[in-house]
Amino acid sequence: MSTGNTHHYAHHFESAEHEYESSKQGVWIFLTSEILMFGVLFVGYMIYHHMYPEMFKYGAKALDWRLGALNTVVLLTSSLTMVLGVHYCQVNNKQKAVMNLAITIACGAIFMVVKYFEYSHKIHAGKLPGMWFTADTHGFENLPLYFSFYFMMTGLHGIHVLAGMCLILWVLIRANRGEFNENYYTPVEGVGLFWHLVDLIWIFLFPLLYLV
Amino acid sequence: MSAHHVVPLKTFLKVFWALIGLTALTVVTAKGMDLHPFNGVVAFSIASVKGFLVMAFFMHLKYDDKANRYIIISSFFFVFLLFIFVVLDLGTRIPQASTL
Amino acid sequence: MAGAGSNYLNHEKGIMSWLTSRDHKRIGLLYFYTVGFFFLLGGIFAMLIRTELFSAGMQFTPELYNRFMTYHGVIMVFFVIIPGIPAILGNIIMPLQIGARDVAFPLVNLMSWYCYIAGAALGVASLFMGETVLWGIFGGADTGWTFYTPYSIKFSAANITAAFAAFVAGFSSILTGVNFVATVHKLRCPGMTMNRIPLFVWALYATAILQVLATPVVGITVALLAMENIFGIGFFDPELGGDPVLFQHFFWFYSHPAVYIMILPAMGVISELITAFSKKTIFGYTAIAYSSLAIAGVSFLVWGHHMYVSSQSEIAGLVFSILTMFVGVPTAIKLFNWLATLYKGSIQMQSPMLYALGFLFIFTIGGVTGIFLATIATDVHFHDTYFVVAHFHYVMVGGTLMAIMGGALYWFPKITGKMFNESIARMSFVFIFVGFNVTFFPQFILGAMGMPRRYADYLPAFESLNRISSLGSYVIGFGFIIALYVFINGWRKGAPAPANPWGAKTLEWTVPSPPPHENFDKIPTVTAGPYEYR
Amino acid sequence: MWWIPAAAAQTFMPPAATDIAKRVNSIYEFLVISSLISFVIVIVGLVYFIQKYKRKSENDKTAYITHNYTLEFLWSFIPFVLFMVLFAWGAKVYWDMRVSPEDAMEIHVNAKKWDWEFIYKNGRKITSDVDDKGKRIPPTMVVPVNKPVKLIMTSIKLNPNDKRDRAVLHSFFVPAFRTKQDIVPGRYTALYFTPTKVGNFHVFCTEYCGTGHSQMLGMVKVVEDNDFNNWVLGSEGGGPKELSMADKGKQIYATRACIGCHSLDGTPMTGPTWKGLYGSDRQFNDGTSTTADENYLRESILNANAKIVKGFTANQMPSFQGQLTDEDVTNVIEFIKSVK
Repeated sequence: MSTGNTHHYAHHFESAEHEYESSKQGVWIFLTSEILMFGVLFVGYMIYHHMYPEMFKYGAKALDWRLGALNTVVLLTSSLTMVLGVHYCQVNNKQKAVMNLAITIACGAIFMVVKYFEYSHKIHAGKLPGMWFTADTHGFENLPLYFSFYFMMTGLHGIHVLAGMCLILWVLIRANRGEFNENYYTPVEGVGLFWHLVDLIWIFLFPLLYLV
Repeated sequence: MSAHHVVPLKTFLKVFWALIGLTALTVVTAKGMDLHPFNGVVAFSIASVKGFLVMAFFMHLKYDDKANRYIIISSFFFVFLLFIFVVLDLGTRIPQASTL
Repeated sequence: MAGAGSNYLNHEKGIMSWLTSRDHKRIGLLYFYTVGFFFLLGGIFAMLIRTELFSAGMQFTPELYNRFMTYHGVIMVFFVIIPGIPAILGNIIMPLQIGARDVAFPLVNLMSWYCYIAGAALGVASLFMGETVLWGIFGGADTGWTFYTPYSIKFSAANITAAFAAFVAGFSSILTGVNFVATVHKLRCPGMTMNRIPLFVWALYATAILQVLATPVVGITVALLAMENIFGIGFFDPELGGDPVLFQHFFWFYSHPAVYIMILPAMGVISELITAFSKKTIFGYTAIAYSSLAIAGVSFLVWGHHMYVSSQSEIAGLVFSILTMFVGVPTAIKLFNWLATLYKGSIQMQSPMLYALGFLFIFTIGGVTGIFLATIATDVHFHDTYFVVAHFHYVMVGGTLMAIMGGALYWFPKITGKMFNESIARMSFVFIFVGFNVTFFPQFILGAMGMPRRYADYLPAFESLNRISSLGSYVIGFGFIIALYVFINGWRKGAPAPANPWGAKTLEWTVPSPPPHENFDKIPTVTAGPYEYR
Repeated sequence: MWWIPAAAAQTFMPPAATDIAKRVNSIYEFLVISSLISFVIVIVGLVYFIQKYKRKSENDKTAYITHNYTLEFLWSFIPFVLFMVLFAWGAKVYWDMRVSPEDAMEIHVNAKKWDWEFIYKNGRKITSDVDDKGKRIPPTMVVPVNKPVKLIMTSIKLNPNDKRDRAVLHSFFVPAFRTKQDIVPGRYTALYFTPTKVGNFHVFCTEYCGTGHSQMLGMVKVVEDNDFNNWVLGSEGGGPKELSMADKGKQIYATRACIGCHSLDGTPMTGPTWKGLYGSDRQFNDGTSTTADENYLRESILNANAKIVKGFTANQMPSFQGQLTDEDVTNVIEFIKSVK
């Protein structure tokens, strides 16, 4: 308690520690829900991949793996800065914490910009999901299905990136007000967990969609 | 206080470079060499290792309470259950229109 | 803070203090009002269904009937029975039972109620969308609550909105689940080990795990269905290379555990009622507690029994059949343990106990007919006939609603601080119980005779039994009107309730009725199990 | 006293018109009796306890019994054994219900919103009819008694060119045969039965399919062998002579350029030969394999690139998706089946 910062925990907890532990566990439980949610898409992907192997291989070629790899690096970097943000909150370094959180948001933004270029390219080429698909199928009757998976999986992931950015912005503002310190940084930790999950999902999405 | 375990910065940097390295590896294995038909398995395994690193270090699971580990493992387990039982159906569909 | 006589009902005033309340008891009551409203709405749809089926030939139109059937299902499943016990009784009672001042995340708890409201609003809005079928304003989805593809794949605002309603309501359920798991893990009072929590809490805990793990699956599945309608993504559309049977897999991966989300908390309520009204410790606490977890676990492995004839593979069907049999065992354990609890007890036939015994009667029938359906050879005949309809109403209505009624009456003095009128409450039980059996028992016979479900019209041979069933449904409706009167009358004019009117032993009865805002002046320390009737 | 529920069971279930139906009935009767026994045990116990241990005063002392492992074991183990017996019994009957003999007579069933079409191999097609008063007469499938029948079923659209419409799920259910199978669009599913009783039996659609769901009725008429042969020959109620399904398929083979790449004599051309194709083992380029059944043939016709047989190259065959109707595809498959 070197800085003398004490946190007023909610009335139904025994201590600040108790509140922190409970909140973190709550976030973890929520993340299991998220994993199950994405899990459905992954299971669907694997099943259709097995049903139409040639078509999925062909579809993957239509994506630019360089952009995917770039985005992977961007997200991994953001994960690093996020964890640094949590770290600097823990050691009461407000300035560095805010800076790292800002970089995280910037990385999220870069990710979305790259995604935007990818999407607009696909949309111009008519490679849209399902019945909106207008490009040539090159003899792969179900090629639109591949792009359905591409758009649904990256779309749901993109929504999570946006949500994560908003949450990080929220903790950034609070961090800037100096609300966090070694004894209380629960929101940064929770948002951080969410952001890493977003990263985690991309780690799986990237090889499945772009490479295999 | 184990909960407020402060991890040295160096660890995070090491993990980060490991992740970047694995990303490069997955690109190289998929694009550079053709490991057909193991492409999928290799890519998925590398992704799993990366996911493990993220969870263990970035998400502090290595230093965390055991309960959270079980919680997150259970989610993967249930995705696996969904997968395995759907595959059980699709994989054993004896061509229905033929005689069994 | 507040003086004597201050409780959670009066410590803050005004509608805003309710709508922004983070007090688990107030949120529970908010749920009670809204779920109660949707129960009446769903009940009206049920009556309309039975009126259509009163005679052979059409009373309404098939389009109208299909919407009645859909909305009865959607409302009763997603907006009544799933949130029913956990969000109302669980919210109010569970923190009290484990000696906590609130649930772990009070704000999340409030958010879950708003998710529920948003989902419910979307659900009601969808009634006015799509192709109009009545008076130029009423339309709505006609897919059945199961939303099976490819029938549900057609661009229709009503279908999309109804799917999103289920999606948003799912979030409400997930948030409740997250909250309850964390609460049970982290907020038990000193001495309240996992082997001392009341069985109602055990049941809610198992339910919460199901809610967290299963609900996102149906959430994303119905969201994909909405995408299917908007973009034609083709995951479940055979014309675009999709597999409609895969939709059924994803749907039932949630919807089978959902059955246990509905029934497990009911079993928890029954455990409480039986011990309290026979003044006896529960027989086989551990067995009942772990059988809840066992049911929750196995329930994830049995969804394929809804799909025996869906063109699922034969082998998968057999695997699902044997796994389904396993669910029967923990269920049987619970039933026999409750019976054994009555042995050498001191049984008082108050109205909540009547509901509990009614539950045992009805649930036994619901349970044994479940075995008819688990046995794969007989299920091929019974699948999608009225036998199935009767079976799950015996479990869902006869089981869960009986438990909701019993639990609501049991905790009514605690929640409101008033006593209800016992003799009218008993009357409501008689009407509901008799009406229920008259309605649904004939449906077993109809199913055995081969009458398919979701039929707006039927062969004349099925008429007499359908007529009995329809008459029974009106009796149930009357019973619930009486029950509503019991609640309203009790709340307005009931005598003040003592802290512990039933002489029960769990912690919620140690605080005044109604409980103060903070539940406990001083967090209790527990030194023994929950049912120490010595 | 066992005969009371047994008799009741017999009356509730529709008449059993196949051997499988009789075996299903036996399970059903066993279930009814055993459930009745367990129900009586529970309810008698319940009522007895309520009476015996009624509360006498507020200060009643109750027994403090927390558990009894022997009892608990018994009431877990006995149901478990019972359930396993039921599973095994059910599984056996189910398996026999599903495995159709090789020589079963095949009839094609097309389900659409909201009607049935029954098509015999000789091209004879049964649809619903209208009587003098404008009332619908459900289509009647005529089958011979004591002969195995296999239905090959699929779901079709009323108008194949309507892009907004979808073929939906249906289910073919004959209560008297105790058997039922969902019909999935884009695929073939099969149902097998051997009727042992002459008579008329109802067919219901049991998978919700929309407005006309409850009107989607049909009949199965089981007749003696001779009557069936006469009926097939068309002397009884027969219409104009139709081409058989295989012959229609042959026409498509000739006119839609299949003949250019697929031989009928076993020589591989641009595409694999059709001779002996049906039921053969197919090895694919990606190392997997399957048996060539109706569903495989259907996929190959509509989406030729989905799976490429070893030794052949992709992108040779145009897709026939949207070019052939479901009925055309079925006819081509029947033709392939006939090229042995």
